[in-house]
Amino acid sequence: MTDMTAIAPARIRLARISPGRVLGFVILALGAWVVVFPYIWMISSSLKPTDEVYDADFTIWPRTFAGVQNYWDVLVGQPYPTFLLNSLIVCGGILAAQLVTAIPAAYALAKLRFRGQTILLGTVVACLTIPINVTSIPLYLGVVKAGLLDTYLSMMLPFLVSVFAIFLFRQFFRAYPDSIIQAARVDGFSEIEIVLRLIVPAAVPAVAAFSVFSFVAHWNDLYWPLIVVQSQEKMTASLSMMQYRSEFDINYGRTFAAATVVTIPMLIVFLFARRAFIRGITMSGVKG
Amino acid sequence: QVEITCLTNAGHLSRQHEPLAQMFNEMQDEVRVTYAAPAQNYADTHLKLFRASATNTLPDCAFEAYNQLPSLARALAERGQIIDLGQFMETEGGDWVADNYSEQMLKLGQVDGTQYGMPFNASVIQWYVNADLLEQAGTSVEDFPTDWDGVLALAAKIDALGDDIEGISYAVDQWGDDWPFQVLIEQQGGAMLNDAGDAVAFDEDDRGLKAMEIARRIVEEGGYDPATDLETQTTAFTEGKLGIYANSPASAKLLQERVGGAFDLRSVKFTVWDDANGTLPTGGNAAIMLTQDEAKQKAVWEYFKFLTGPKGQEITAKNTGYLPTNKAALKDEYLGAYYAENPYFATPSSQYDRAGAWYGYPGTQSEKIWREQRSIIRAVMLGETTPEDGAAQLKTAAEDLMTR
Amino acid sequence: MARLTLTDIRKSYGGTEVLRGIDLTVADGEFLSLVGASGCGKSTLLRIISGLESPDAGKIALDGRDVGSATPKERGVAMVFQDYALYPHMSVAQNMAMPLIMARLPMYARLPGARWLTPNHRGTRSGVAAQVERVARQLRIDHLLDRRPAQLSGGQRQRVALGRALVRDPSLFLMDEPLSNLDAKLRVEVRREIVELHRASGLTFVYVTHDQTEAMTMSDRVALLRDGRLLQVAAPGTLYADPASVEVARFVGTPEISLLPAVAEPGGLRIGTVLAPCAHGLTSGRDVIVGLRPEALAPVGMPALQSPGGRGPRLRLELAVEAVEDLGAEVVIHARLRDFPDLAVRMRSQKTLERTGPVPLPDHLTAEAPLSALLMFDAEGQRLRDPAPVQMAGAQ
Amino acid sequence: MARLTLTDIRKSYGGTEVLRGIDLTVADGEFLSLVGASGCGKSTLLRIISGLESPDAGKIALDGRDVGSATPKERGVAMVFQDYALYPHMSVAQNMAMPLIMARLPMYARLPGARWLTPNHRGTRSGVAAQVERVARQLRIDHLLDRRPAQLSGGQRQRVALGRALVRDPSLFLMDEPLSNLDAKLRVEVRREIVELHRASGLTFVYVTHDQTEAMTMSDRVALLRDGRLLQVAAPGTLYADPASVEVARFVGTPEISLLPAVAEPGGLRIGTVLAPCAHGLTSGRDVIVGLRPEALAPVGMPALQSPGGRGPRLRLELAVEAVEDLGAEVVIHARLRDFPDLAVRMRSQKTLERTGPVPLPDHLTAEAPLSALLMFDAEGQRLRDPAPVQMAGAQ
Amino acid sequence: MIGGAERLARRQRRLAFALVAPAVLLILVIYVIPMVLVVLTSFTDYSLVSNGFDWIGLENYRHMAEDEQFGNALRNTLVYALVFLPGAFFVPLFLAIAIQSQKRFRSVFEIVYFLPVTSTLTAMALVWSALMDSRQGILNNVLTSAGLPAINFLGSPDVVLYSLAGITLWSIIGFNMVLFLAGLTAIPSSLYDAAEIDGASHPVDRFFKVTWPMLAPTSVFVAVTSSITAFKLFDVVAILTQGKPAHASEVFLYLTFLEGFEYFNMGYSAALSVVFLGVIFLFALVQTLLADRTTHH
Ligand SMILES: Nc1ncnc2c1ncn2[C@@H]1O[C@H](COP(=O)(O)OP(=O)(O)OP(=O)(O)O)[C@@H](O)[C@H]1O
Ligand SMILES: Nc1ncnc2c1ncn2[C@@H]1O[C@H](COP(=O)(O)OP(=O)(O)OP(=O)(O)O)[C@@H](O)[C@H]1O
Ligand SMILES: [Mg+2]
Ligand SMILES: [Mg+2]
Repeated sequence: MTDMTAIAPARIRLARISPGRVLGFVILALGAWVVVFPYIWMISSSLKPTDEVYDADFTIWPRTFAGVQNYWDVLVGQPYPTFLLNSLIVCGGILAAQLVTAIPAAYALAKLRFRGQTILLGTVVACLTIPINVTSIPLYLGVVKAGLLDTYLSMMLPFLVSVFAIFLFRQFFRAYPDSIIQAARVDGFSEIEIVLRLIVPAAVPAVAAFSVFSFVAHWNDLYWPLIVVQSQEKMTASLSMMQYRSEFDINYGRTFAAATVVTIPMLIVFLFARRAFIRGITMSGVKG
Repeated sequence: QVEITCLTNAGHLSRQHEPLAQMFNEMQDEVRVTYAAPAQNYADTHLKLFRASATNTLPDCAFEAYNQLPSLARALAERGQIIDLGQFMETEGGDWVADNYSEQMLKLGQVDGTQYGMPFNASVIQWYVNADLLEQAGTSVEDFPTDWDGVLALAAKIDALGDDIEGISYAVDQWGDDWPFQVLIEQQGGAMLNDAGDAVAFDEDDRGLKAMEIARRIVEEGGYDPATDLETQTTAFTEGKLGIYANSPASAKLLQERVGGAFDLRSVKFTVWDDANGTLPTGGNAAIMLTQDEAKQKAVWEYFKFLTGPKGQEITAKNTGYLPTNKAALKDEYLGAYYAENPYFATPSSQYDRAGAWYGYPGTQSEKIWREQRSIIRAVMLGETTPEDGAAQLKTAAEDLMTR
Repeated sequence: MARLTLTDIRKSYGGTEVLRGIDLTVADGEFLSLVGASGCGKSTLLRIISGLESPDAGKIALDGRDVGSATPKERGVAMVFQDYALYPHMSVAQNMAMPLIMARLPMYARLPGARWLTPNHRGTRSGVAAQVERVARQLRIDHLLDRRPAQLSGGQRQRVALGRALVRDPSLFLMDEPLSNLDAKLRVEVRREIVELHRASGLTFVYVTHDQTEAMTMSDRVALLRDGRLLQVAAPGTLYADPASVEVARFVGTPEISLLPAVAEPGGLRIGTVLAPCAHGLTSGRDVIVGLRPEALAPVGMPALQSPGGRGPRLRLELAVEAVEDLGAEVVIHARLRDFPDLAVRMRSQKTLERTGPVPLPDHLTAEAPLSALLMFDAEGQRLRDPAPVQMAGAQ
Repeated sequence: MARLTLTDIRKSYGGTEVLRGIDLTVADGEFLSLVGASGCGKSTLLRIISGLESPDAGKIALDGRDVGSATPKERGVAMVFQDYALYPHMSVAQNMAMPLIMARLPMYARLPGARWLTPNHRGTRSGVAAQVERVARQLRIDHLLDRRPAQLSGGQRQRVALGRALVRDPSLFLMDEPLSNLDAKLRVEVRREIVELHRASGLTFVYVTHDQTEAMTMSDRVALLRDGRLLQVAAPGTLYADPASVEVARFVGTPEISLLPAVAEPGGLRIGTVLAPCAHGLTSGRDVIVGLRPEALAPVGMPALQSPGGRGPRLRLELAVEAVEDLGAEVVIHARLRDFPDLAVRMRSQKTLERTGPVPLPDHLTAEAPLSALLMFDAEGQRLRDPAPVQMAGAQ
Repeated sequence: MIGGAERLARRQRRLAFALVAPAVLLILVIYVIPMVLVVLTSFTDYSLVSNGFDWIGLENYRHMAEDEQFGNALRNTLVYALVFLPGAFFVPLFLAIAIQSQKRFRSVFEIVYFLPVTSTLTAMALVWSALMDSRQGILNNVLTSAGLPAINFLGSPDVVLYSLAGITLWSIIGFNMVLFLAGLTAIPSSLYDAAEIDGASHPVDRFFKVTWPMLAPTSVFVAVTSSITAFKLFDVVAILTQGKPAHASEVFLYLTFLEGFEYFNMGYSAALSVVFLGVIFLFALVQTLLADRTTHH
C-alpha cells in the first residue's frame, strides 16, 4: 500500500517527460539516418559496376558485385600505398609544425607580457579569416622561387602555422592557473622548462581536439595539392580520388571505392580521438 | 635513358595514357615516359601550363585542348617555351607525314601556321541513340532522319512515349566551353572567326540567329529540358529514359559500360544542315612539346610519333571511342576490321571528312566569353530571350571580351 | 506556514542506497538544520523535499497533505542553493521576479519580447515589480536591483538568492549549504541575517550544512544524518550535552570531545590507571567509552585559567601537554594521558580577563573534571543513559 | 633557519598604492601570520618576499643579507598556494621531487627523457627520491606517492603541497591562505598539522590568511595589515587582550567586540545613561569608545550561566535580548542597550555542565562587566592606554 | 640594482620573443607578405598570361561597379549565407539539446552526426550530386513516392543555392553541434534546479530562461565561425556546379577563382579578394564585439 503510493509520483514524473524524450529520439534517429545515408550509398556504390550506380531502383546490395574489381583498382591498380603515405607525411608534418609553432606562441600570448602582444593577437585573429584561395598565387610563386615545387615541404608550407591553433590554445592556456606557474618559478623552473614541463603536458586535450581538426582538414584538402603537386609520386590520397573523374569518363564504382578508401582513415582517427576531441573543445572554452 | 614527363588531365590519364605509356616504355629502352600528377580537366591543364610557364617549371610535354591551344601557344612562343614540331616532321622525311596524317588533322595542331601540336585525340559530335525507344516510336536506327526537322520530329515522338521518357538531349548551353554552339554554326558551313582569326564571323549569313532558332526548337519541339544538368541527362540516357543524345565519341566506351545490356545502344552520324560545306568542330587535344633540352625533345618526339601513330591511335580509339587522328590507323590491321565488327564505334570514322576547326577567341578571355555565351544560350533555350536578341548578345559578348 | 512530514523516505542511486528510511517532522515555523558529513545524503533529502527528485519509497506531506506527486512549483517551496544559482544574464530585479513571473503570467506572456506584445499584463508586471522592490528593501539590496550577479559581492549575491526565494511567500524554505561560498567573516554576518529572516517571517526552514557551528547557532533543532539514516534529531544544546551516540558527540563541538576507553569495575570506571568513582550498574569488566567535553576538564592549581563549573566528585588526570592554542578569550590545550600516550584529550578554559600575554604552560599538568560531566557510551558507541553513569547524589 | 627583515616596502599597481611602507622582522624559527581583509595586500607582500614580484621601494633581507636582486630559486624560499598549485600531470612523487631536481640537476639532465641519457646523474636522482620518501613519510603521504593530484582528497593535496615546499629545506616557508579550500572539519585538522610541522622543522613561517581563528591559533605573532600598512604586530593573546586600535579589536575575536560610544565625565565614563566609575584622566566631555569583549559581560542573577572572572567594580547594563546562540559549551547572546537601541552588545557565557536543554532567556536582562575588562579608544579608534582606563586599584 | 623579480620578468620577455618567433615568422611568410602582394596586385593589370604588368591604380576596383558578375556573386553569397546560417545555427542547437537529454544513445548520435565533419567534402559532394540527381536521384524518388513534385536540386537557378547550402550544412552540423554540446555541459545544473523551483518547469521556459541565455557566448562563436564558413564557400561549387546554372551558383570566392584562374585576370581577382576580406573581416569584427556584450563572467 505504502509502496504503491510511494512509487506513483516517480511514474508520473517519468510519464511527464517521456513524450518529449521519445520525440527527440525519433527526430534524432531520423536525422542520423539522413546523415549516414550518403555513406551507405557511397559504400554500396563502391561495390557496384558502373552501370548499376545510377539505377533508378536503388538497392543497397549490388546486383552484380564489382566490389573486388573496384577496390582492386583503387588499392592495387594504382600506387595507393604511396598516396596514403604522402597524405600521412603531409598531414603529420603539418600537424607537427602547427603544434610546435602554435603552443609556444599561444602560451606567450596567454601568460607572458611582451611588446607587440596586442598587435600579434590582432594579426592572428585577422588571419583567421583569410582563405588559402586568396593567397595561393603569391604562395605558389614563392614556392617556385624557393625551388620547392613538388616537395613535401611545398605541400605543407601554407599550413605550417595555424592561426586557428594559436587562437584555440591561447583560450585554453588562459584558463591555466597562474599559481601553478608561480609555484614552478619558486621551485626553480626556468621559463623554458615551464613551457616544456607544464604547458605542453597541460595542452594535451586541446592538442587532441586540434589534431582531429588539422588532420581532417589537410587530409581532405584538394585545392593546394592541385597547385603544387607536380608528379604522381607526390599525389595525396584525396588527389588520387579525383583522377577518376573527368568530363568524359567517370568510373563511378571506382570513384566511390576511392572515396570510401580516402574517408575511412579519418573515420578511424575520429573514432579513437572522439572523447579527447570533445573534451578538448569543452575545456578550451571556445566560448571566448 | 632519357626520362620525360607529360601532363594530361585526369580522365585521359587513366583510360588512355597509362596503357600507352606502359606499352611505349616496354617497347624500347632509350626513353622513359612518366606522367605528372594530372590536371582535373582541360581548363585546369591550361591553367597549370600558364602557371608553370610563368615560373618556368613546364613539363616536357603536355596535351592541350585545340580550342585553347592558340592562346597558350602564342603566349608560350613569345617566351620561347614551346617547340615547333614542324622541324621534327621534316626530319622524318619522305611520305611519312602524308602516309599518316591528313591536312585537315594537322591543321588542328597549328597556330598561326606553325605546327605546335600533334593531334592526339579528335572527336566530332555524334548522336547516341536508344534503338529500343526508336522502335517503340515506330521507327528504327536505320531510318534515322538526316535533317534537323526529322530529328526534332522524332524526338517529339519519343518524348510522347511516356512521362519519364525524354526525346532528345543536346545541351548547347552546358558543356565545358562552346563546343556544341560551334557545332550549330559550323554545320551550317560557317566559321566562328574570320580567317585572320581576329574578328567574329559566326553571325555571317544570320548563322548565329539560325543556330539560336534551332536551339530553341530543340526545347520547344524536341522536348529537351535545359533545366536538367548534364550529369542527369547522361544518366537518363544510360538508364533508357532518353531517346537521342548528342555527345562526343570520347564517351562511347563509357556509355557502353554504363548502359550495360539495358537497351540497344547505337551511334549515328550527326545531322548537318549544309551537307556540302557543313563541318563539325573537332574536339580533343594535341600533344605539345615544351622541353628545351634537345635530348628530351628527341625523346618526346619519339613518344609523340608513337602516340599519334597507327598503334597508339588504335589503342586510344578502342579504349575510348575517339576518332583516330592517324590515317593509317584506319587500315584493317589496326581499326578497320574492328570498326566493321563494331559499327557503334565506327561512327566517328564515318564523319572523318567533317572534322573542322575548333575555335578559341583571341586574347585571354575565351573562358569568360564562353561562360557568358552559355548563359545567353540558356536564356534563349528557356525562351527568356528571343533568338534574335540572343544572337546579338552572343556577338557582343564575344567582341567585348576578345580584345582584352 | 507549513508542517513538513517525511515518512520512511528511501532513495538509491544505481546500486547504492543513499537514504535508508528517513522519518522526520518539521513543525510549522521551525528552523531545522540537516547536518552530516559530505556525501551522507543531505542534498538528496533536500531535493526530495523540494520535488526536484522523487524518492524510491516514502511519503512527503505538507500540513498533512501528500505532495509526493506535486511539482516544486505546486509544493510552493523556495530553495537557496550553495552556489546561489542566480541567472547570470538577468539583473537582480529580474532574478528576483522570476518565481512571480512564472506563477502569475501565462506561458505566451513569458516568451522573450512578449513584454511589449502583451500590454494587458502590464498590471501583473508592475505588481511583481512592487513585490520585488518590497523584498529587496527588506534585505537591503534595493540599490542593487539593476546590477548583474557578476557585479555583486558574495554576501550581496547571497542576499539576492534569499530574495528570490522570499518574494513569493513560500510555504517552506529550503537551503543547501548557502553559506559555504562566503568567507569566514561574512559567513557569521549572513548567518545572523538568515536567523533574523526566519524569526521575522515565521516560515518553516530546512537548512542543510556540514558546518556544525552553523547548525548549532541557527537552528531550533538539528537533524544529524549519517549513511542515509538519522542519528539524532534534537535541539542544539541537547545534541551537545546529551548526545545519543559517540558519533553525534564527536560531530558536535569544537574542539572535539575526548573519548577514553574505560572498563567497568565495582568501584567505578577505570580509565587507564585512574579509577573514576562513579556508580554505573554495569557488569564488571564490561568495556565502555567515556566522553569528556573539553570544557569539563580544568587544570589544577593554575589560577590563570578558570575552572569549569559543576561540583561534586572529580576525575583527576595526569596529562602531557602537546599543544596550546590561545584563542584570545580562551585557551585550548591538546594533551595526552601521561601513562597512556595513546589517549588524547582536549581541554578548553576561559582565560581570566586580566591576562594579556601568552599563557605559559608546563609540559605536564594535572587536570580535573567533575564526574557529572562524564558521558558514557557502550562499546558500539550507543549512549548508556539508563544506569546513571555519574554519582547524581553528589551533583548540584 | 632564517631571519626575514623587511624595510619600508612599498608597491603600487597602476595608480593605487597597495603597500605603503611595511617594516617587519620575522625572527628565525618564528611563525608569523599576516592577516587582513580581502584586497589589503597580503598576497602582494608575500609575493614580494618570495621574489615573484619586485617592490617599488624598500629592502628585503634574509639573515641580514640583502636578497632584493635574487630570484625565488636563489632566495631558497618555499611557497604553498591557496589552490596548492600542484602540477596536475605529475605524480605526487614527481611533484615533490621538482624543487630538488631543479636545484640539483643541470639543465640538460632535466630535459624530458634525459633520465635515460644521463646515467651519471643516477646518484642525484636516487638521492632526490630518498629525500622525497622521507618527507612523504613525515607527512604520512608515502602511500600516495604514485597518485596524481586529481586522485587525492583536499587534505591530501594540501599535504602534498606542503611536502613539495618542505623537501628542499627552504630558509623560509611562505603560505598564501593554504587552508581556505578545505572544509571546516578538515581545516581544523590540517591547521594542527601545520603547527606541528612548524614546531618539528623549526623553520621560519610567514602565513597569509584572512581567517582570524587560523591566525590566532597557529602563530607566534600576528601581523594585521590594512590598507597597505601594518596596524599591529603582536602575539595572538596580546592582539586580543591589548589591541592597539578599534580596528584590531574588531578584527580579532568571535563574536565581535562590542563597541560603545562614551563621554568622559569627572566621575567616570558615561555610556548612555550608565556611568562607569573608572578613573581616566581625560578632559571632561571628550568622546571616547569603550570596547567590551563578549565574555566580559555576564548576566546578573542567572545561575544557569557562569559569570566571568575578574573582580572589582563593575559596569552594569540593562539589555534587550535579540538572539541567543547556543553553541553547546557556551551561549552567545546578542542584545541591545535597553534605552539606546542603537547600541548593540554581544556576550558569551560558558554553560554549566549540568544543563542539557536549550537555555531559556527573558527578553530583558541585566548584565555586568568588571571595569578592568573595559578597553578604551579615542574617537579616531586609537587605543587610550596611558591614562589608565580602569580602576586598577580594585582589580585582582 | 635590478630586482630578482625584474630579472624574472626580463627573462620572461626574452622567452616570449623566442616563443612567438617561429609563429611570427611563418605568419609573415604565409599570411602577411602574400596579403601585401595581393593588395599590391589589385592595383595592377597583372595576368599570368602576358609578360609584365602595369600599375592601373584603382581601375580594378572601379571595374567592380560595372561588373554584373560582381553584383551577382555578392547577391548569391548573401542569399546562400541567409539560407545557410539559420540552418548551421538552429539545427545543431536543436540536435545538441536533444542529444543532451538522451542518456543511452548519446555517444552513438555524437559519432554519427560528427561523421561528415571528418569526411572529404569533395568526395561526399559527388555522392550528394548523385543523391540530388533531378531524375534518378534518391531524394527525388523519395519526394515523388510521397506524392510531392520532384525538385531540380542542382539544375534550377532558384534551387541550386539551397541545395549547396544543404550539402554544406550536412557537413558542418556535427561540428557546431559539438560546440553547442560543450556549451550545454558548462551550464551549471543548479540553474535548472533553480528554474524548476521558480516554476519554470515547462521546457519552453527552461529554454528561454536558462539554456538560451547561458549559451550566448557559444552562440556567438558558432555564429562567427559559421558566417566565415558561409562566405568561404568554394569547394562544393567548384566540384558540383562550377557556378552553373547560368551564374546562379557563382558565389564570391568562386568568382575570384574564375577571374584569377580561368580568365587570368589576376589583378582584378586580387581586388575582388581584398573586397572579400574586407567584408568578412567587418562581419567577424561586429560579431566579436557583440560577443563581448553577451559574456557574463
Ligand atoms: N544524481 C545522482 N546520481 C548518482 N549518485 C548520486 C546522485 N546524486 C547524489 N548521488 C550520490 O549520493 C550520495 C549522497 O549525495 P548528496 O549530494 O545528497 O550528499 P551531501 O550530503 O549533500 O554531500 P555534500 O555535503 O558533499 O553536498 C553521494 O554518494 C553521491 O555520490
Ligand atoms: N598584478 C596586479 N595588477 C594590478 N593590481 C593588482 C595586482 N595584484 C594585486 N593587485 C591589487 O592589489 C591589491 C592587493 O591585492 P592582494 O592580492 O595582495 O590582496 P590580498 O590581501 O591577498 O587579498 P585576498 O585576501 O583577496 O587574497 C588589490 O586591490 C588588487 O586588486
Ligand atoms: Mg550537498
Ligand atoms: Mg591573496
